[in-house]
Amino acid sequence: MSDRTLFQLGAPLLFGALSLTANAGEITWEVVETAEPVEASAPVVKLLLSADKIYTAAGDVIDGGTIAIAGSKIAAVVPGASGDHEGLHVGAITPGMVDLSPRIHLADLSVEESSETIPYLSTTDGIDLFDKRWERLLRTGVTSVMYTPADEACIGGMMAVLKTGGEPSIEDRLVEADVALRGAFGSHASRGNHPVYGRPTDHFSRRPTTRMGTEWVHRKSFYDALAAMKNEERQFEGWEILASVLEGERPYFVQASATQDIRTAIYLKEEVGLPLLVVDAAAEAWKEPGLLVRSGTAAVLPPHAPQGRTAIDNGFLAWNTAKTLVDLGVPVALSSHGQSSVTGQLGAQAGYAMRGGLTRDEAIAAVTITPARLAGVDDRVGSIEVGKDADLILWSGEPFAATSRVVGVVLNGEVVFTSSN
Amino acid sequence: MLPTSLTRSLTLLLAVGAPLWALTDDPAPAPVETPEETPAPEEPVEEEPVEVVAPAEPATLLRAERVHVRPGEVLENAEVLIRGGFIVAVGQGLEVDEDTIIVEGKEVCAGFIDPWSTLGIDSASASDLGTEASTATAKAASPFGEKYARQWAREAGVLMTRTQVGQNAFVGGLGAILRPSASAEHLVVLDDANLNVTCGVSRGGRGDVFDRVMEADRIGSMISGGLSYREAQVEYAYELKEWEAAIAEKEAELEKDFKKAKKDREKEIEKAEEKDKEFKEERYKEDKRPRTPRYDADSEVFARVAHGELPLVVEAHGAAELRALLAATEGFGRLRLVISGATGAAPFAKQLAERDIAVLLQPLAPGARANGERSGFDNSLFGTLAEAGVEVLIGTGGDRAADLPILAHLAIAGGLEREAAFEALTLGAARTFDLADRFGSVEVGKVAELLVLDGAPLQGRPTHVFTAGEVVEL
Amino acid sequence: MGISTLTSALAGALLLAAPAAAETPSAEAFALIADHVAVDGGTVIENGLVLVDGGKILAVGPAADLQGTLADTIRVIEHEGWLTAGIVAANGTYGMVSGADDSTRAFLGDLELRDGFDPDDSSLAKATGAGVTSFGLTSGRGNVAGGTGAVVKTSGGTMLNESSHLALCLAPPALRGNRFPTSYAGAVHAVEARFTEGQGAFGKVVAGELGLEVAVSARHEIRRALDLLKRTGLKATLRGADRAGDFAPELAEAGHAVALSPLGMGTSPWRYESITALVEAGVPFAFGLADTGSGADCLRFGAALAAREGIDRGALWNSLTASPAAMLGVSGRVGRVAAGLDADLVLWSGDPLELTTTLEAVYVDGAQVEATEGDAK
Amino acid sequence: MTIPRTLVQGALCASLLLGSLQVADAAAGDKLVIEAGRIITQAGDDIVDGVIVIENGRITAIGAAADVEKPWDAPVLGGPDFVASPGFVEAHSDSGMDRSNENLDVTPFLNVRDSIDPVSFYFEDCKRWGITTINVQQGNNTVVAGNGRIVKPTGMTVEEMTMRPNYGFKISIAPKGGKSRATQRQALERAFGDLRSELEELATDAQETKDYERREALAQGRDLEEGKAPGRAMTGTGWKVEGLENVDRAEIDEKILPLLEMVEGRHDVFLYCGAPMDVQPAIDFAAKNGLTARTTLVLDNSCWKAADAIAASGLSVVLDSNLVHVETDVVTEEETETFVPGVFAEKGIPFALSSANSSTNSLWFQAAVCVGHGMSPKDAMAAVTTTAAEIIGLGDQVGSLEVGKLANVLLLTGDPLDMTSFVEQAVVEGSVIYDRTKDVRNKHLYEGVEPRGAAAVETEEAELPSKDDAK
Repeated sequence: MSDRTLFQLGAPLLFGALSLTANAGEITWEVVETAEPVEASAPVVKLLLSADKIYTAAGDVIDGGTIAIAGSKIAAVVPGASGDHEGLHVGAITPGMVDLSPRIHLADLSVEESSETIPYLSTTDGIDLFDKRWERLLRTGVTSVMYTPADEACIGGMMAVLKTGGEPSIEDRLVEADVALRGAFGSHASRGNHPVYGRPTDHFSRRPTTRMGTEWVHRKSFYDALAAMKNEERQFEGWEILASVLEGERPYFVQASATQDIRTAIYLKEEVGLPLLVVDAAAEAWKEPGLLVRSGTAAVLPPHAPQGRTAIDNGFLAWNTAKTLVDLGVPVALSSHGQSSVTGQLGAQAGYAMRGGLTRDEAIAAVTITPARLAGVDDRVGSIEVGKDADLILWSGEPFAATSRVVGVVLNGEVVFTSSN
Repeated sequence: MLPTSLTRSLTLLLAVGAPLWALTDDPAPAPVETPEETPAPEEPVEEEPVEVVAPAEPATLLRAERVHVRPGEVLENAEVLIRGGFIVAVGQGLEVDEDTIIVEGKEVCAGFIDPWSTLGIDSASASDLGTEASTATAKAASPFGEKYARQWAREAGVLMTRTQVGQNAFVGGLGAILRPSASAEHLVVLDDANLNVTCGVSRGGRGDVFDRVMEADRIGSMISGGLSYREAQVEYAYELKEWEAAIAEKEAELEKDFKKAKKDREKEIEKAEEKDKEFKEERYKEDKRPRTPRYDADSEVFARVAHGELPLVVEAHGAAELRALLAATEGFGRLRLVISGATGAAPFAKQLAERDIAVLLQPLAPGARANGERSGFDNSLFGTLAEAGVEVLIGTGGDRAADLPILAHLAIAGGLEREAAFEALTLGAARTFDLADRFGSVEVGKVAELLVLDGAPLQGRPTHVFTAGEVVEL
Repeated sequence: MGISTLTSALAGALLLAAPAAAETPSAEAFALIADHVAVDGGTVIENGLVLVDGGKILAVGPAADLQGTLADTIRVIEHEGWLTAGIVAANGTYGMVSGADDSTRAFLGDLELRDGFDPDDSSLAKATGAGVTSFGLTSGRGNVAGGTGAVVKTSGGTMLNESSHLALCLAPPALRGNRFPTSYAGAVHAVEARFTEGQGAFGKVVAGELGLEVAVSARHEIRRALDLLKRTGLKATLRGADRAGDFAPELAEAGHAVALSPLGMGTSPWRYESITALVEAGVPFAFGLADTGSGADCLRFGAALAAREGIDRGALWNSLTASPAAMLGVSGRVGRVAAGLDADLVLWSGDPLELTTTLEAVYVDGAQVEATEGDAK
Repeated sequence: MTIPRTLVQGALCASLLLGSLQVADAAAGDKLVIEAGRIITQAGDDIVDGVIVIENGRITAIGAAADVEKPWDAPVLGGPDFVASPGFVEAHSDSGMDRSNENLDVTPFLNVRDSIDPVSFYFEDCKRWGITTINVQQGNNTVVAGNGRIVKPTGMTVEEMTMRPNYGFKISIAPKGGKSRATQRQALERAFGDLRSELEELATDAQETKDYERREALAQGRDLEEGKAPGRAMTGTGWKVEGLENVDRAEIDEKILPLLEMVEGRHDVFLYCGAPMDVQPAIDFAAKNGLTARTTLVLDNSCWKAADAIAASGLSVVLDSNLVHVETDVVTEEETETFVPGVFAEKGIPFALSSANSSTNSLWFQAAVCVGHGMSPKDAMAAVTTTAAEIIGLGDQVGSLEVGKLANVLLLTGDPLDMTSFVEQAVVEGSVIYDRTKDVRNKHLYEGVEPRGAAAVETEEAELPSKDDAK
């Protein structure tokens, strides 16, 4: 233990004694109830975790360190401490992963399709927190997500950042509400619409049926908002949300996979001035990375497909896309689209990006601090720093290696998952 | 009224020794031999079980305020001694050694049997329409199925089920008696419990009344086909025996005359050479071997049904089908018929009673849909048939055997006596499917398949269950 | 009903206090004597007598005390078995011959559902044949705001309350129409806006003049309804919330009620656990017929199954009579066998929570309704 | 130096006849030397800075550079910063064919030779991911399927690809489309039951003809000369039909002859179990028909529940590509995950892994995931090399780098289980069949370089506004 005292040893060190046997790979322990914590000035440490390597995603990697957790926050991060305490020792610890595109939603009931632009709806009113997929996502190490509705509307409403565990209520899981606006380019926004044959029978016949139509709706909505900002009568429901995006108070997440859609999104940004544009599922960003650099746009990459062709608009995602963008300074985040299988989970996506050339630190950043920063919640999550939420992943070996797995997940300071086999 | 030739050949058949069907390898494997289940004997005669050598594991004594030995016969403050999975003594004050396990309870009775179930097999087998007479449920039975339905059945006291593959098919195949919640070696109790056939049941579209009625005639002709198949086999065995005897005799004769024939032949050859004529062998003639009848597993099953070795369960609902069915099965003296479903059976109550045909009904619960051929089913049918003296059985008809006690209550609400309902769930079902020698009641010599309940058999819930040779506390 | 079978003496003292003997019974008055009279889930009178006159219950009490006071002109009917109050279904759409959903608009809060109710419809006779004497008339699930419901009887067309509650629906059927809203977020946004505007039926609900029923099904819909009700500060009956057991403490604290779909064969075990949780948390619950395809007899059958699973029999019988009456705000008229209430009575062959029991006779407003033999189909 | 076609054809037919594995060398007398910083032999310890000498497609020497004498005239591959590993072995696959099943129930007379597509994408990916031996069997939608074949992923014709022709049969215990378990079991037992009654009938007829001829000879007074029995007696450990020696094998219908050969233990058999309830019936079926010695179970990942029965039977298994079995409890809705290879390793049942998909997550990834769940790298690699080879009867030919074995060697940029390692070159039977530098599809995927042809097809985009710089 280095001379820097980890915490006031003198203070009543009441923490959950974890009797544990940790040999390679096979982790079994049972958490003993803590005694009633005594009112003490120093933070009452309730969990000690140490690892051969701690990737803090805050600039440094600690070889052999210990993290102390008090309440739901990280109380201290101390290098040099070996595993000689009652806490838990693993191969590596990384911050909990942040997935900006989980796409776990109630399909067509998660997005309002009766009109093309409904920025004023907060999509979290349409979320099902009892869906098993949240729990599975948590087990793969994803602790925070940006809840994304289905992309059937051009401008689909405001999104919130939630934790993937805890009580199944918005109140308990919310990190920050209405953090970003959701938009869609490409074919999805006009999917299912049909031109008016004679009398318009349903609302699908009053909506864009081509990419041109979708672009027109985007441009019209933002020009209306610009007008509304200047002129009182021109105001409409939700104008202030579009205004906040135009003024850069809120990021604008748009789905655009194919090159032509990425180009359309960036030209719109440069035309109406969307300071914080993030292109989601930017599969073909590798074809014209200069556009993203020039316009200062960030990218969220879809899951890597074994042969390159991804699901959305058949965008071809080259496996060195993350490397290309990171080298050019473009902020890049990876996403799992809600997959929790061994071949598809977010940890595997980071591994595939490393196979495409990313270094391990760049890969860790791409699934922790960068997405947190893009969603504007990097003050609470995304890295292992004192005072941040205690969301951590315990790895059996080097993170994202095919030969290591997630052996435990800590959320808000609680051990919510341990792998038994 | 049996055709005379048949009786003669039958006696011969028995004399020939091993029943004919053993001659050709029956693809279905020999019935599962487990120590305590002796194969179903020809006639369900009450014979003493083979005396089990004193096993190492200790005996168990069940002590209860009331022991329901048989429906209608109750012993107060009695005990049941079980050793090696068999009931060895029933009475008061039985002697016990120190390592006997004592189980106390309020009431003891035989385990319930669901005679109309699909528990224990995969659902695809239960609804398969491609089955034939020789398709065996036991082949599809497995301990790995859905665990809750089996556990709940055991907790409700239903220890055994007659499970049927292809229960909607025209010919469904051989049903089996299973212990659904038991492990692999105790799963199959009897792998040929019955043949299941349906008449006028909707298999996606019901066809008009003529199609449905025509199915009854086809059932009749299949049974008579079984009779003639068995007859042909018996005839073949007889003729083969005669032919072999004749040939053996002839061969001995030829052996004896061989030397003479050899000399005659040499002379003939010399003569032919002299006359420079080509020597012609003497023609040899003998009568042909009788042709072996082609083995057909399905006809074999129908033969056993026609001779009453296997009960025939026919699912029929409408009055038209029932009338045609009763007519088509009139002439078969030894046929043991069970009619299941029987929605419109009320007008035939007297006829069913006279011909001693058991009726297997599925009570209708509020909220359950009764459409197609089942529409119009009313639980009062239980009272009507019981009054007419028909043996009524109660079945769940699906994989929820745990509902059997609840359905029994609805049958009682429909007019069936409480005692008759208890019998339908135990001895009645056992008797219909040739299990009465081993199961169905709490009597010495029978297999210990028992329930210890906290109340009357249908009213209370089981606290302990004695099944597959071990006691399980619930 | 074996919960607390009071001895005849105690019950007699309790009920005689009612103004039974005040007015003298008219000529058509009659008395029903039964082995067991279930006042409600909690009290059962052995060998009880119920005096009925003019469609109302005049007096209830042990036959030993009351029979002596009766004039010999009064007809007395002896019944071996049980006598109980008529079953009240929390919701139903019986009698809505032209359908329970109007597709004109998604928001029809001010539409009066009673205008679609035909009291002579044949389905009502089936309900009476199963012992159901009154129910909360409500809309289908096709609109977010289906209309204003009523409370009606199943025979004789009596309306206990012509406009009792606003029927909302936050479940998929209401969002499948080709019109706004087509998403949960849109529906919640629109409903909340209408409550803040406070116009028409929405206003009456905020003012407390109208009850509120929110139809839901999955757990996330219950969660969403609870969040909406917390934001608007309203109390409601959650219709079809079979998973309400997981939210029992929150429901109890907020004072909501739950209308479950009836139990039946093949009910999964979590439903019994859910009902047990509601009983323990003291959340008023009842069973409804609006969302089920099966006949009215499944109400009593479901309660009997729950009783077999060990759930408190008194609470179960209340959930068929007193609780729904209170939830529909008509506990002054129906739901119990007590002096002053309507004479909606049912005679059973035995304890109605036993599976072997059948229905013998039904009285609505004191008049016997032609009872069908055995369980009505 | 091309070999005249006929000679190659001849060599192939020779190997067919001999039935033993004689490999037709693409070029006789060919020598090759492979150097690597680390050689994973899978037969003992790794070799640091090792050398492999290959002649005529076989390894003639292997060891540390100092101990092995390199022939002067052999080209050299690899170098110190490479890792050499034995080629991966796919113990069972029904990919690489246009249709994996006939719709008839019992088709043992068919052969995958007629449906393997040499240029299929699957084989191209096998080269890229270092799978050098593939046992192609028919699919599971059958009762008794046709004859399989062990192939290399290289070669323009099926014959060139073939390592072992007419190898193995697929039998499914799980029901095929339209059948249930009951009718599938019945069809399977009927197939072998009909075989038996057919053979009994032939044997009885042959016996009767002999008796008749003997009696005729007696009647005619001539001595019967005992002819040699036309067929041969039935062998095998299952059931036997007496007197089959009297029946000429040519007389037996060629549709059921393969079934007889199976019962006589002449073929390896692959029994597919789609659920735990299929495992015990599969074991019983194999024992009854004498197939146990040469049976391998191909398992769905839920079959770990019947692992005890498999351990007792002594059979080896090929596992499903999904290594984690997730089960949801119907009542409590709880999900339990079981790592399937762990269960089989714990019970000592020999198992081979199958690749999750033909590319990224092929056999190397499956072995790596096993290491992630606590298995040693050696055991995990064995499941995709040596054990897999033993299961398909090539334990002495492939699976490890030892003198005498076939020279199936991979040259990788790093540890084969490392996410960032690439197969640089793949050598099969002494010849280089894959070189990453020439792999256009790989370049497109990993370096974002659009192949010339594809570029023209894909984005005939208009001229970009001048602002754009990087293209």
